Amino acid sequence: MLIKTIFSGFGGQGVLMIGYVMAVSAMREGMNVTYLPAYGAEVRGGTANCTVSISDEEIASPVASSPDYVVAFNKPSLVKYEGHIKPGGTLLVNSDLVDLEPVRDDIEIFRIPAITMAKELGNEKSMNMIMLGAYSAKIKIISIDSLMNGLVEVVKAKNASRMEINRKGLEIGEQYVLKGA
Amino acid sequence: MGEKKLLRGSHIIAEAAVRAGCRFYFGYPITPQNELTEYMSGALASVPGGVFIQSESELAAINMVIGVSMTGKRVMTSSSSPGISLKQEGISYLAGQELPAVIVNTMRGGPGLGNIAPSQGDYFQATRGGGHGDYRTIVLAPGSGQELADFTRLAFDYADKYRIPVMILGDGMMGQMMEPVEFPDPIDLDSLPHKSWVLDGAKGRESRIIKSLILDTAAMEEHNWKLYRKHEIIEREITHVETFMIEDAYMAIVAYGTASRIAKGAVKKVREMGLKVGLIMPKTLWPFPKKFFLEAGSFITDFLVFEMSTGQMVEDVELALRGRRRVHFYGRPGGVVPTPEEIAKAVTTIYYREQIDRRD
Amino acid sequence: MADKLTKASIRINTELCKGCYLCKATCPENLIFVSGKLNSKGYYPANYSEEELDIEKHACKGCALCAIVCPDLAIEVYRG
Amino acid sequence: MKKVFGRPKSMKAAEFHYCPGCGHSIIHRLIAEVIDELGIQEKIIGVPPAGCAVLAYNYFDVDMGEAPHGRGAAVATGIKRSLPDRIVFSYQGDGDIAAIGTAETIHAANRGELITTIFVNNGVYGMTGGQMAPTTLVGQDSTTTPGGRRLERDGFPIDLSEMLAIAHGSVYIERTSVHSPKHIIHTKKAIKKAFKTQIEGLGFSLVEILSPCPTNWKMSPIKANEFINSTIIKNFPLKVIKDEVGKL
Repeated sequence: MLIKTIFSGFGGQGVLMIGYVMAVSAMREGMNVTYLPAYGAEVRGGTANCTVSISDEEIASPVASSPDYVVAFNKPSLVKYEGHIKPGGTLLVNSDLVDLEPVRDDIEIFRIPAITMAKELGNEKSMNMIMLGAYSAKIKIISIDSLMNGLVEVVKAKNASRMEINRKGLEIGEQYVLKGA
Repeated sequence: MGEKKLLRGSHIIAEAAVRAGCRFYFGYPITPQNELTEYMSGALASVPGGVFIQSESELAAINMVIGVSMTGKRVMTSSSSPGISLKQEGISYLAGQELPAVIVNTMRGGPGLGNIAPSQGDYFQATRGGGHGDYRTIVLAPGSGQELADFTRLAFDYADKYRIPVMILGDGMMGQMMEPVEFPDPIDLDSLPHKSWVLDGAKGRESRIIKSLILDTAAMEEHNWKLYRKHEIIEREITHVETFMIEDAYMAIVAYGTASRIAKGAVKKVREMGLKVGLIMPKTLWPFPKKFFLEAGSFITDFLVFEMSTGQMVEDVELALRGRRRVHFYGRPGGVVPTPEEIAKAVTTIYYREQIDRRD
Repeated sequence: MADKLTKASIRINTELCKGCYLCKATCPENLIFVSGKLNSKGYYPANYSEEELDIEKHACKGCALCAIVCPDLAIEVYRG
Repeated sequence: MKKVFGRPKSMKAAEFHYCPGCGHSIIHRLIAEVIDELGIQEKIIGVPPAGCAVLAYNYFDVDMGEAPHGRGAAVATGIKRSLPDRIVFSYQGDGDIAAIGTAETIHAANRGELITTIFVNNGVYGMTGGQMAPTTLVGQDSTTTPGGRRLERDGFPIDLSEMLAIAHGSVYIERTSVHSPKHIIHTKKAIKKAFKTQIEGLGFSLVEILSPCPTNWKMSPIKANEFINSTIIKNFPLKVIKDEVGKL
């Protein structure tokens, strides 16, 4: 098993953070992981992306030239990575910000109105949690509880009500995919 | 060993350095290794006796390293390719003065300002001394997060043991990638071997001089021979190489650092196709594991050197094999990180072209 | 006899002298002269000798100016 | 009779390699006398430069660690940061400190490194054979300014000490000379004050010392000293450039 995922969006959307949470959670589950943030001018220019590899074997290259999953938070991310996804792979799109239709017909596509859902939850910032929840529902190897543990480790958050919102975000994201949106 | 942590390479080196007893760090920001400098600024502020200076230049940093090293304390600096070029003056002095120090080079694309993408273009500079004069530095080439931690500890030990500068040669990928790591426990500073040569004020003893100026030609020659003899001992004692699936291999990819990870992916792919290909990963680039290659050459007929450069380590492989075996090369310079598929393709092409399968 | 009259004296290590003669130019009593004999370095060193001088007139006061300006630490000064 | 002037304890018995009339060895002696008077021979570490004084470590009977050309302030910084209770000084010529090592020097001063720099200004690159220094006077001959330093080609002599005085971390900076007994005696006082500034932990201290180079100036030692008196001190006035010792 080797799953390569690119999380992509713009700075401030919490893209790098959910990639990191995913990697830490998988590590705690005993899996091999690598986390490779895009680096340099791109980061500073406003777009942000990272590549997370998860495997039960040693991971060779941390780069994903043809990822199994792409989680696209905005339009430029879709444009940039749609073509790279492995045939049969999966694309998760934040449909509130991406008005463009994906063109691939050999991949599975999920449109998640993450901002609308986050607003309903009462915190627009938990949009990334909703996307992460949706993604984990697809890859099926990390539970919400594991992700929550990973999140606590990463953000070192003590604020219980804040963490409750994050958990809800993960859950409604997961449910949205499981219900077959 | 503590619990596993997910850290980026630059942070792993920094944390491992502090745990190895490094209390002095001097550096000048340069991408893609700024996270190392940043980490040290915080880490050294929180350990007793920790000193961090963001120096005015790479030159200043390496010379501050010289100053601390003269007093016998463990000290480190880090930079990326253009900055390492600036440090070469000081590295040459460290070698001439026989001072221990650890220098991290997170290689980027070059020459000149190049780019900030991962590259392996500084192999020659690192393994041939790099600065002026007839010397070598120990060059370690970690290929994973765990190796970054382990080799950083080793780097300080080797530097002290042989009184020589040690370079950790990584690249932007190794520096940025996060991987799980388990750190060794911090060493007890008091447990480090006593250094009999340090400058600390000539109290109750003769005054000492640490220098590399030796005007007398006979003495200069002897000093160089002394360094040479030291290099010989190091070549005997610390050469390190790792392998993957070479036991039955007819062909081997040779790669270090980031390239070796990618190569491993390629080996797995071509093995699925039934090709008898293995992987040789030199972990010390100087001393280069020459003897190992001679031995491997007894059963491997073809060596494909894969580097993120136009071909530098390939010369060491050729030298080690002394023309007895075919040495091929595949490289991508300028910060392009090839994929395992690409390497697998290169392997396959050579494998069939040279009819390696039919050798029996 | 000389001890009685001399309150101070200097000793020049003529082997250390490189013949800059700053001492000779500095001595307020003109007590330093250029030796006619080369030292092993090949300089005519500055020298000071009580026998060759009229001690009564030119006694060294031990001001040490010669030693202060000597770049080669060739001059020692004695008093008392 | 009692010896009242002789070789300082902190100097080895070695003969100086310097040319006749050179100021370096006088300055070496002054530093050694100050080391003796302050009783810090077992606590001091010196950093010699590249240049004529490169062999300074052969003369001082104290721990000495060689710096690459111009990097004295950085090497001294490393030593001092490692051993804060020791006294650290760098000994640097004009080319060393005011050309190739300007950056290291200014930043060490600006950080207020607790080191003392002895800056020997003789207006010429002595060891390499008499080329222009950053402090060579306009009109002054050197092997790379035949016919004299020309402003339009070579620019102005640099007032490094004045520049260093602007740095917030510098505390005591004085320019002195060794061309006469009076000035030599004063120079020693300045060196002593600079070391004390360091010992008291006040900040960066530096003494710039105008020093004769009869060989490269192509003058007799006596004429060289006269040249300092008549000409150089007009361009590099002898004065306390910065003194905040009393204010701290």
